[in-house]
Formats: sequence, C-alpha cells, structure tokens
Amino acid sequence: MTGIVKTFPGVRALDGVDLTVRAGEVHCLLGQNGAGKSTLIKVLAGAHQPDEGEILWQGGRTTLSTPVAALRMGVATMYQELDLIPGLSVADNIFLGHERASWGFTKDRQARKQATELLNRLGHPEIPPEREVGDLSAAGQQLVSMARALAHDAKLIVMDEPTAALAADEVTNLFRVVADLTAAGVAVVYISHRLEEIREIGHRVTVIKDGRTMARDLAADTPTSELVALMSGKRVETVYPNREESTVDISKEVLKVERLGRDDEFADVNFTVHAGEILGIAGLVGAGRSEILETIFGARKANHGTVTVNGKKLRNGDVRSAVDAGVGLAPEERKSQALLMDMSVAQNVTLASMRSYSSFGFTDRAKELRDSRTKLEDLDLRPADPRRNVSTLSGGNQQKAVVARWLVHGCRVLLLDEPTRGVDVGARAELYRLIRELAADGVALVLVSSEMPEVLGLADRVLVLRDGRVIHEAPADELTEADVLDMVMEGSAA
Amino acid sequence: MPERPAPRAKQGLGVDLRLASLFGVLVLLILIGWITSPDNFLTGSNLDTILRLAAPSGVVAVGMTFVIISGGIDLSVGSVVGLASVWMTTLATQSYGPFVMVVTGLLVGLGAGLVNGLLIAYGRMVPFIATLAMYISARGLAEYLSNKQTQVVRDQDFLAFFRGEFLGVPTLVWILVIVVAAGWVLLNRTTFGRRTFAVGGNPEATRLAGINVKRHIAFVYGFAGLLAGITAVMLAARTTAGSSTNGMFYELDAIAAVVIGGTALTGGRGTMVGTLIGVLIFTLITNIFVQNNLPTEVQNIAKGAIIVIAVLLQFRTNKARANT
Amino acid sequence: MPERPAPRAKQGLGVDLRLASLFGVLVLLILIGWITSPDNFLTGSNLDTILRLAAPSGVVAVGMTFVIISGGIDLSVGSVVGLASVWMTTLATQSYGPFVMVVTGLLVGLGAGLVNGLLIAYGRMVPFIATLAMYISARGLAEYLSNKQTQVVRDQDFLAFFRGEFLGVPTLVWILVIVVAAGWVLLNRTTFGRRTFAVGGNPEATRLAGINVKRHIAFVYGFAGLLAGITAVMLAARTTAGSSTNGMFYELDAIAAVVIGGTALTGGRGTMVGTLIGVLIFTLITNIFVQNNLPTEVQNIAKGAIIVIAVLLQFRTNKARANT
Amino acid sequence: TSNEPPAAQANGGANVAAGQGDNAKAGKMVTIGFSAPAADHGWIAAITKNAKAQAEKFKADVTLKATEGTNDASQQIAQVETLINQKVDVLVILPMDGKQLTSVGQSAMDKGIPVINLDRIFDTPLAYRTWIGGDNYRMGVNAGAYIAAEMKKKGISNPVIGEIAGIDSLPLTQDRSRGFKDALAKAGFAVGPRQAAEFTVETGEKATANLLQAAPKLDALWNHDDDQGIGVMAAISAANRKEFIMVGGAGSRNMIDKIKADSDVIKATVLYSPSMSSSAIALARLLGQAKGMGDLAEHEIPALITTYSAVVTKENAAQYADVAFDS
Ligand SMILES: Nc1ncnc2c1ncn2[C@@H]1O[C@H](COP(=O)(O)OP(=O)(O)OP(=O)(O)O)[C@@H](O)[C@H]1O
Ligand SMILES: Nc1ncnc2c1ncn2[C@@H]1O[C@H](COP(=O)(O)OP(=O)(O)OP(=O)(O)O)[C@@H](O)[C@H]1O
Ligand SMILES: [Mg+2]
Ligand SMILES: [Mg+2]
Repeated sequence: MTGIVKTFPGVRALDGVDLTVRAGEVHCLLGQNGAGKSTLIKVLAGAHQPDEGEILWQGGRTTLSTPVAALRMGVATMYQELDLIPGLSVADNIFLGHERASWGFTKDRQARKQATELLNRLGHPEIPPEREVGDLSAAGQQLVSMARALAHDAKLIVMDEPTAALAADEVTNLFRVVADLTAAGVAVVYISHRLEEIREIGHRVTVIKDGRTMARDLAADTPTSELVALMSGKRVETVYPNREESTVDISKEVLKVERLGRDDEFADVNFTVHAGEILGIAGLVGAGRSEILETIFGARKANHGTVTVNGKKLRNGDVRSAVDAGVGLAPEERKSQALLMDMSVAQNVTLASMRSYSSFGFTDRAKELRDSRTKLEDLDLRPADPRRNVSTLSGGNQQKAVVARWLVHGCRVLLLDEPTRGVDVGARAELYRLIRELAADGVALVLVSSEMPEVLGLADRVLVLRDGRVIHEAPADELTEADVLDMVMEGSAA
Repeated sequence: MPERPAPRAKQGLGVDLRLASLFGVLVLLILIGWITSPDNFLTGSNLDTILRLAAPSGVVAVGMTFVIISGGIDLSVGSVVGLASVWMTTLATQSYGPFVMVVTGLLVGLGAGLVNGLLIAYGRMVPFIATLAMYISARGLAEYLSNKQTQVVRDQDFLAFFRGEFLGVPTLVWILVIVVAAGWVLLNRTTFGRRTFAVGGNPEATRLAGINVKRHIAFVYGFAGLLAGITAVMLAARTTAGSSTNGMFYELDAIAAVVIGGTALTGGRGTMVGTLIGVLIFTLITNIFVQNNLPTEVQNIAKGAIIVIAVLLQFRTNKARANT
Repeated sequence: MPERPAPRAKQGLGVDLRLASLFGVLVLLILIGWITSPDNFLTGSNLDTILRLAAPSGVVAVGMTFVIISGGIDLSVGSVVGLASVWMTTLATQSYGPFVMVVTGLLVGLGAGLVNGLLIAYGRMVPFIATLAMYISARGLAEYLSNKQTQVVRDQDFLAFFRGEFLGVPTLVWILVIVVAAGWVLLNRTTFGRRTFAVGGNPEATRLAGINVKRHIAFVYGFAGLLAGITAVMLAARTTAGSSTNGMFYELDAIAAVVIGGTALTGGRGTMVGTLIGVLIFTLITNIFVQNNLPTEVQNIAKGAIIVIAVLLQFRTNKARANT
Repeated sequence: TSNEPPAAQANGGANVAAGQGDNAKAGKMVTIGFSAPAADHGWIAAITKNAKAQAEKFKADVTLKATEGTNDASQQIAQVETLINQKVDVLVILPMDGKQLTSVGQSAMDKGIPVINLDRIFDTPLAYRTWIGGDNYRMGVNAGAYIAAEMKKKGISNPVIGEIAGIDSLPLTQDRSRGFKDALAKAGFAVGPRQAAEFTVETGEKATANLLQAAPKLDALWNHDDDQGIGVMAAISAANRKEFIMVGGAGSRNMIDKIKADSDVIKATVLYSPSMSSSAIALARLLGQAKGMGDLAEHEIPALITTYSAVVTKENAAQYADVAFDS
C-alpha cells in the first residue's frame, strides 16, 4: 500500500501512508490512539474506500471496493471492535458471508463440524459451535473472531488489537497460532499498544502518526524509547511515575467492603481502602473484577455483604447512594458505559453533579462551562474546550473526561476499571500521573487492570482475585509479575 | 480458560421455554373458549372460521417477522394490502383474467415493499418513517385507483379456486400453512434467513463479513411487500372484493403478534413458530369474544391487557431462565 | 497529541443548518399556498384557522419530542387524548364544573402516561409494545365510558374561556405557544431536559452517573400523557364535545412531525423548534390542499411523498454540512 | 313508523317498535344474530343500541346474539360465520361494506338462515331475504331540494353551496353526494367547496374549519352527518360565520333541538334514522315466527323496505323527536 489517503468529514485520518507486508511475516503497526491504524486496515479490508493511493497485491494493482473483494483476494480481518453477531451461533458467525450452503440452503452440520475443527486448531475444542456468541466471554468471542479469519484461508490476516480483551495465557495461545500461520506462509498485520507483545512475535514494525508513516520496516527489537518517540514525537522516559511521599493522612479508612458477594460471580470479598491509597486488583479476565467494582458502586445488587464509605453504609444496588457518598466509577467500556457521545464535554463532565449546576431545576450553563473548563485544564485534557463534542476526543482524553466527571462531583473514592484500555503510550503516562496526583490529593482509588505491570507499578496494595475470590493481598512492592501470574493461573489451568 | 460451565441456559432450551409459555397461553385460551361456549367452540366449522380469519393476518405477520428480525419495522403492510387488493380488482385488471390478477397483485406488493427497502437501505431513511410515508401514500393511491369504490371480483375461476377447499381444508388455510412453512425454512435453513438475523444483530459486522447489507435489507422489505400482496389476494377471495380499506390496522396486529411471539424489536432474534402462535392467540381472543357476545370496547380493553401480561410473562420466563 | 482542529462542525451550527433547511420548506409551502389561493391564504382568519388546527397536534408533538429524545416512542397519545376527552365530558364530570373537568382531564392523561412509563421503566417492556397496548386499551376504555356517544360540552364557562381569545389571539393558540415555550425551556434549560437527552443518548452511562433512569423514563411518559390531557381539553373546546374518536392518528402525525423536525428516533438528539416547524408543515399542507379543493386521497399521496423528500433533504443537508 | 315516545324514554333514548295486533303476542322463540361495524360513531352506536333495546322489548320470544364492532371486512365475515355456526334463526347484518359481505350473506341464505340486510346493501338480492335501509340518494336529493328552495326564497341566484361529506370511500357517501348534486343541478345550482370528514366530531371540525377558510362567503352548507355535525357547528361558531344556512343529515337529538330553537345556522336536517335497526329486529322476529306485517295484505314480510328521509325543520321538529338519536 502506498500513499493511502482517507478523509472523513473534517478529519484527514490517513494522509499518505505506506505499508509493505511480506508473506510469512508478522508486521506490526504502531501508533497512538487516532493515528489511523484501524482506518488503514479498514482500507485494506475493503471496508473504507481510499481517496488516494494505490494497493498492490502480489505485484498487481487492485482496488478493493467491498469487503467481499478483499476476502476473495485473501485478506481476512479481525476488527478492533468485535465484529460478531451476538444472536448467532459460533458456527454461524465463523461462516457468516460464506455460509456452508447449497442452493441457498444452509448445511448446518457441515458448518458445525468445520467450526469445531477451526476451534481445535486454536486450542479451544471446548467452545460448542452451536452456542450463541453473545453468551461467550470477551475472550471467547475474540477466539471466534479469530476462527472466522482462519476460515477464509487467507493469505493475509489483519489483527487489530486482538489482545486487548485477552489474559496472559490466552495471549500466549494466540501467539502460538500466529506462529503456525506465519510458518505456513501467511502474512499477519498485527496492531497492539503493548510493546512487549510486538517484541515477542513481531518481525518488522511500521509506525504511523497523524495519518502519516513515520518509520517503515523497523526491526522488532527497536528500543522502546525510540518507538515511543516516533509515535508521539516526544520522549517518554519513565512510564510509571515515582511514588511521592504524600502529605495526606493515609490512615483514614474511606472505603470498607465486607463479605461482599454476588451469586455465580464473586464471594466473600473484604478489603478497605484508605485516603490517598491506590488499591490494585489483579486477576484474569472473567475473574469478576468488573463485577466487584460495579457492585460496590451499586450498579449491581449484592446478594450479601456491605459497602461502607466514610463510616456510612451504602444502600445495596443504588448508584445514587454511592454517588452521594462520594464514590465514582470509570467503567470498563468507556463508550457504552460512561460517555454520552452526542453531548458536549461539559455536559458529560457535569452529568453526575447536575444538582450543583442547577437551581430550581434550571441548569446554570455558565457555571457548567466555567467549572468544566477549569477541570479540563487541571487534567490537561486536550483540547480543553468544554463545548466540543466528546466523540471528537481521542481515547485517552475521553478517559480523562470520565475522570473529570467524578472530580467535578468532588468524589473521594474513585473506582477505575481498565482506565488505559485502548489508550496509547503517551496518553497512558499522563493518566498514570493523574492517578498518582489524585491519590496525593487524598482520593482513595481502586484500580482494575489486565496489565500486570500497571497494577504493580501504580498501586500501593494489590488484591489478587481468582474465580471471584480474593486469594492474596499484599503491598505492591512485595509482589512481582511472576508471583501474581502464578497465583491467578494456579487452578484455573486444571 | 475463558469458558466456564454455561452461565446461561442453552439457547435451544431458552427458546423452548419461551415458546412453551406462549403455547401455554394458547392452550389456556382454547380452554376458556371451550368452557365459555362448550357447544360451538370446538367444532370443525368454528375451527375453519378461526383459521380462515387468521390466514391473511398470519401471512402479513410472516413478512413482519423477517422485517423485525432484520432490525426494522414495516408500518405500511396494511396499506400495501389495500393497494394491491384494489389494483388486482380494477375492471381493467380483471379483464385479463385470474392469472394476471394474482400476478400483478403480488407484483404491486413486491414493488411497494421494494420502494420501502430502497428508501431505507439506499436512502438511509429510518424504517419507521419510510414505511410511515408508504402507509399514508399507499392508502391514498388505493383510494385514488379505486375511486373509493369497492370493486367486486367477477372472475369465477379466481373465486372458485381461492374460496374453495383442498382435502377438506380451505385454500386460504393452505396458503397460510405453506407461507408459514416456507417462512420457517427461509428463516432457519437458508443463507437468506441467516443473513437476516445477522443484519438485525449487527449490521456493521455483517457488512464487514462481506455481505451486501443494503441489498439484503431491500430484499427483506420486498419480501414483506410480496407477502402483503399474497394477503391482498386472500382478502379479495375472502371478501370477494377489493377495497382501499382492506388491510387496515394489519400492521399493528402483525407487529403485536410478532412481538408476543418473542421476536425482539431490536432485531437479531426471533422465531417463526412464535409468530404463528401470536397470530393464533389474537384470532382466538376475537373469536372467544364473539362467541360470548361481548362488545368491542371490552374486547379492546382486554386485548391491551393481554399484550401486557403476555410480554411481562415472557420477561419472567426469561429472567427465570437467566437465573437458573 | 492526536487532536486536530475540530473535526466536526460545531453542534450549534449543525442544528442551525438543518433547521434552516426545514424553515425553507415551511416558507416554500407558504409561498405555494399564497400563489395557489392568493385571496384566502394569507388572511388573518386563515392564519387563525391554521394555528388553531395546529394547536392540539402541536401540544401532543411536544410530549412526543421528549419521549423520542429519551429513546422511546409513544403510540398511545391519540387514544389517551380520546380517553381524557371522554372522561372530562361525561355528564358526571361536567356536573362538577369546568375546573374539575380540566383538572381531571389532565389527571387522566397523566395517569395513562405514567402507566406507560411504569410498564416501560419497571416492567421493562419495549416502548412500542407497552404503548401499543395502551393505544388499544385506552380507546376501548373511552368507548366504554362514553357508551360510544359523542358527549356535548354544556358548560358555557369552559367554552367561553377555551374558545375565546386573549389579545386578539385564540386561547388555543396561546396554549400552544405556552406549551412549546415551556417545552423548549424544559428541554434545553433544565436538568429534566438534560437528563432526557442523557437517557436517550446512553441509558447505561446515565445510570452509572447516579441518575435514576427508570424514574426519569416514567416521568417522561407521564409528561407526554399530561400533554395528551391538555390536548383533550383543547379538542373538547374546539369541537365542543368529547368523543372516543377524538385524537385518532395523532400519534402518527406527532411522530412524523417530530422526525421531520430533526429529532432522531434512536434518541439522544432533537430540537423543540424543529418539532414546531414539523407540525406547522403538516397543518399547512392540509390547509393548502383544502384551499384548492383537492380530495383527501391526493392529499395523502402527497403527504407521504413530502415526508420522504423532507427526510432525504435533511440527510443531504447533514451530509453537506458534514463535508464542509 | 310505530314508535312511541314514552317507550323511547323508557329505553334510555333508543327507539323501539311495539308489536301490533296479533304480532304483539309472544310467539315461538327466535334467536337473532346481529352483526354491525365498529360502533365508532354515534349513528352506528345508535344502531346497535336500538337493536338491543328492541330485542329486550321482545324478550319473551327473542334472544339476541349481538356481535359488534369491526371495520375490517374479513373480521366481520368471521363474525357472521360464527353466528351461522351458532345456528341462529335469523341474521340481521349491517355490513361494513355491502359488497365485501355479500358472499357471507349468501352463504347464510344458502344454509337456510334468512338474512335481514340492514342499510348498506349487499351486491345481490340472493344474499338477503329482506333489505331495510335508508335512501341515501334521496337524502341528498331532499337536502339539495330544501337548500335550492331556500335559495330561491331568498332570491339568491348564484349561491355558493358547500358540502361536508362523510367517509368518502363508503358508497352511502357517494350516493348522498350524487343526490345532492342532482337536486341542485335541477335548480340550476352547483356544489361549491366540498370536503370529506370521517363521521367524527374532530374530523368534522377540521374539515369545516379549513373549508370555511377556502370559502370566505357561503350561502348554504350541507353536512352529511349530524354526529360529525357537532364538530361542524363548532368550527362555524369559532369562525363566527352566520351568513349561510346549514342542513344536517341523519337527525340526531342534538341537531333537532337546535333546529327547534332556531338560534343557529342549522335550519333543517334530513333524516336517516337508526330506528331502522329496531325495525330490522322486529322484522327478524316476524320472519323467524313466519308472520307477516300487520297492516299489509301480504302473508310475508316484504323483500325491500326503504325508510324515508324526511326533512326536519323548525315547523315539524316536534313530530320527529322520537326518532332522534343521541349521537
Ligand atoms: N467513521 C469515521 N468517521 C469520522 N472520523 C473517523 C472515522 N473513523 C475514524 N475516524 C477518525 O480517524 C482518525 C483515525 O482513527 P483510527 O481509528 O484509525 O485510529 P487508531 O490508530 O486505530 O486508534 P486506536 O489506537 O485508538 O484504535 C481518528 O481521528 C478518528 O477519530
Ligand atoms: N454474558 C455473560 N453471561 C453470563 N455470564 C457472564 C457473562 N459475561 C461474564 N460472565 C461471567 O461473569 C463473571 C465475571 O466476568 P467478567 O469477564 O466481567 O470479569 P472481569 O474480571 O471483570 O473481567 P474483565 O477484566 O474482562 O473486566 C465470570 O464468571 C463470567 O463467566
Ligand atoms: Mg484502532
Ligand atoms: Mg472487567
């Protein structure tokens, strides 16, 4: 692909990108959020039509006018947003668009059989092909997505952040499959924000920034600082900021969770968080971490146990009561659980504190704008224009807007669920700094993340969760990544 | 491994439970009918009446099932029934004989449906609005064509065939059976059906899987229009006339039946059997009320209540199922 | 950082462009009316007529705007208008005098709306189905209450007030103006309005921001019901009677007007001014047709076409705007 | 007709016929099946009410199975079929659309159940034993003739005459309009602005409000239906128009009272009385008991009975108070 240009209304998402992929290699695509990676691969998949540029396939010029054209040619794509139909079965999803059928009549038995074979190849024979995809966990869905890409017998498979929803052991599994594929001469384009993954399986790296190719065909072992510099245009030295001695009295117990449990999800969870403390929760995907946070917050009803904030017991299953007590939640799915995409940043920021921005039910829009602008500047959210539509912000900045919502509300307990999911390196560092600053200001934080280094690097104390139960609790500096991995995997592998 | 012991009941079982509860409602209604009018309810001729009444609405509901599963809605079917019935019974059309009547009637339905589909798929109009416009226009066009007169069917072959019986079962009921069976096969055993589910479940993902979503949507509405055309033929046979008032409120009845039958208005899920039971439930309610000489207003109050109860009940069943 | 100069046109400007195109349609219609009947169209009394006809549908449409922005739909408003109008004009109610008539009429509307809201919010029914059930039941109840008779309003004070004028403008038009203005303020300047947008835009996010989404939804439907009650009062005044047939098809007219006005059926977006223009467009169309003595069927064919054109045009405007 | 005002009061305003002579005595039990369209407006509601009241009057020897209410031809067919299945002795059918219900009427007759076709006529006499109904054409003629005479009386040579019709897709509306046009044409006049309403007050008001705007000056206005007439009058009073005379249709109590009071634009109404349904039940009873009509020489009841659309004016209003119906 050379000189690819793609403009969306108001954005030049791709501004002349070049990408060359060879057979049998894993070609990694790096770039910050919004750099244009997903857009580029959508052009490659025929989902978007480029405005300029040309695509050469095995030496010949081609145009990919539809996804079918790309699939026929041999390009299969696993999109960043899960591209599955929740209501259809695993087998139906795998063969969607190229159903096993004759004369329009589906051959379901054959489809199921072939689906099982594909899942076998991925090391997951236990996923039943007739199961509805909506019932699978995120990781299971990712596997179906992968099986679908394999089902096409493609010569080039594009994977857009396939590991974002995967736990460590799943990632290893995925890498094994990728290695098999490349050994068979299939080319893979691999997108991830996790540099360590790229080092592990990548052969060559192309970095894009602001819709332009910054560097092409770098070796996979290019030093981190160099890659980050290329991606962001600046150098990011230390990723996790140092723990500063905070001035707040961290002996004050703010959040106390006692014997909290929900049927089939988690049981007997006890912990306390002090003012100015960051509590990390580590565990595999599906261990029930999000559920615990949402239950504390009242978004789910607990079957037993209590949550106490500043000595006051929260009403079970009542978000309002948690919010009033000063608890905030930055949920796992930013787009679907936190943001109002049609609204301005200011309106998003004040959503939880409408009461303080209104008198007799009438909104005080001047105050709303003023306060949110201040907060945006505090958080270094760019651009700090509260009137802008929140959908125009990049992922990292959207996350800051969610945090701003709770700060404006004056919250004392902040629950962060995967705050850096899908956020690029530069923005990550800023979020880390922000989290530390909040702690320094005396906010009690609970941090859930699938990235072990993040939990260990940021948190003061860490809970390790397995199958909905706390199996270990220790100060972060007493744990290593290997320890934690050991603990979370033990038993579940059996 | 991410897979655990199934946290939800299996899909198959779930559908069965839901359908079973629906079926329970049906049986209950039959019992009520039987108890309240023991002499007349369970007779062959009453069964005939019920099924012949259910037939046209049933055919419309089959098309509506596809439309709703595909994530859309079609408010225009009733009006299209009126338009097609007027078209096929004008003096001009009738002069060409029964074959042309039926074929052009179906084509008018198909055409109106395709217009809906094109507006929605390629004009990117919301289904509700595109079909609302068709709802208004098609009825107006039907009035215009018929000059607001009821047009009597003079063709005896047409009447003999469609008003007749075959193996003791009325032709209209045969048509219903065939359409429902064909609809079931189309929905569950063909790529067309599979893709209808896919389009309704996640249109963008379906597009990315290489399916021409727009064309498929246009086809789905065309199919619903075609079935409206079949309904027009059935009504013309049943009433021996074509009129611009034919098919009034069929869209609401069909939507209600489809939803009662367990098809989600959000698209992506639904069953043909559920729709059939939904249609039968509504027809039975009417029949029971007539059998017992109850006035319409009471019937309407009850109908609304039954919709609410049936849906709430299904929700319970779902919840129970989810909690198992 | 990945941020560039604002990728989308500002929200405010976008709305203006869209409204401007709608306003253009309105002006065009006025021109057509003026050209086709130069003597009668632009007279004060015709303006009065248009506005008085627009008034009840306008009030219903204001409620519908809230419902649709909140992500729902209300098919029952027309029936609720009928029910409330019957309730307030029964002999029994009338015997308590105009004050009780109006207040209980509003309460009936509010109550029916709240029932919708409770079924949707707490019974988790799909709005389409819950309000479809109410649509059927409320009309039935109205027929039951009125014994299907038109109930003439005998109370002279009621008639004198609501059929009267104030500062040369009919009371009904005042009510419309006040309701639209209050609706605008409620939507754009209060927490209630903000929450309505939020609930429609992303209910889960709104819930997680500590807002009681269910209660809010119940209120929104209650509000729409209350406005249906006001409409019933207006219709009782305009027609000097209450009847179970009052308000028929108001739901479709209101939905069409709201959507033409630029409110998205998916919720989360919408404007009150657009709704008002939408209502005026439809009233104008009818008036122009009558002025030119055109029959209803042509009117209907054209109405459907106008909906399609207006929506496609808006889509163009949006695209053009998005491409700037 | 043989209506008695006191009986009318006793039956909550419904008109009932008393049997006369031998026919008054209870005879053999007759089960009458009754089917009518949805009673969504006053006239049809009165039809159903009258039928029930009449059956109640004859309760000694009449059982009424009244199915009522649908505007869907295919559903009404099913209703009639149900009544046939229930083996009623006589059927009284007011079809939603005569042509569309013809086949089911015929199949009843074929099965030996005599059908009294009420008002909207079937397509073939084979589908009914007796038809009783109003004369829509003459209703229009009488309205037109009355208006023409009034215009002549006032010396208006070129009058603007408006018409508010009922549901345009019903044959009865078309017949009424045709009669109206013909009668006016005979006097050298023509129909001016015409709008169709839908037999409801609201549509009557809406159509009239718009029509009055289209016609800044009117000399006469005929409204097909007194039920929608309430709305028509409301629109007229809202527009503050008094320059013309109005004639109604059907004959509701409301309008007849107004005519008597002579304080409004309405000066007359042309009858189309729902009392015909009382008569239909009375006929059905006689048919079921194989009796003839009292004063006629015939052994059987006649095959066609057309009620007369009298013009009710201030002068004769008192006389018609008993057939007036509550719209
Ligand atoms: N459909 C669209 N309409 C308008 N703008 C779009 C669209 N899709 C992407 N963009 C814009 O194009 C730019 C590139 O987006 P893209 O999704 O390709 O980034 P990315 O590199 O994949 O980011 P991430 O790492 O967050 O996945 C962004 O500014 C984005 O907002
Ligand atoms: N759609 C679903 N239906 C039924 N059970 C589910 C579903 N999704 C998740 N679960 C169950 O809920 C529990 C917790 O799942 P979840 O993946 O949300 O945990 P998590 O630790 O928050 O993971 P993540 O890091 O992805 O947020 C698991 O037992 C899982 O099987
Ligand atoms: Mg991306
Ligand atoms: Mg989680």
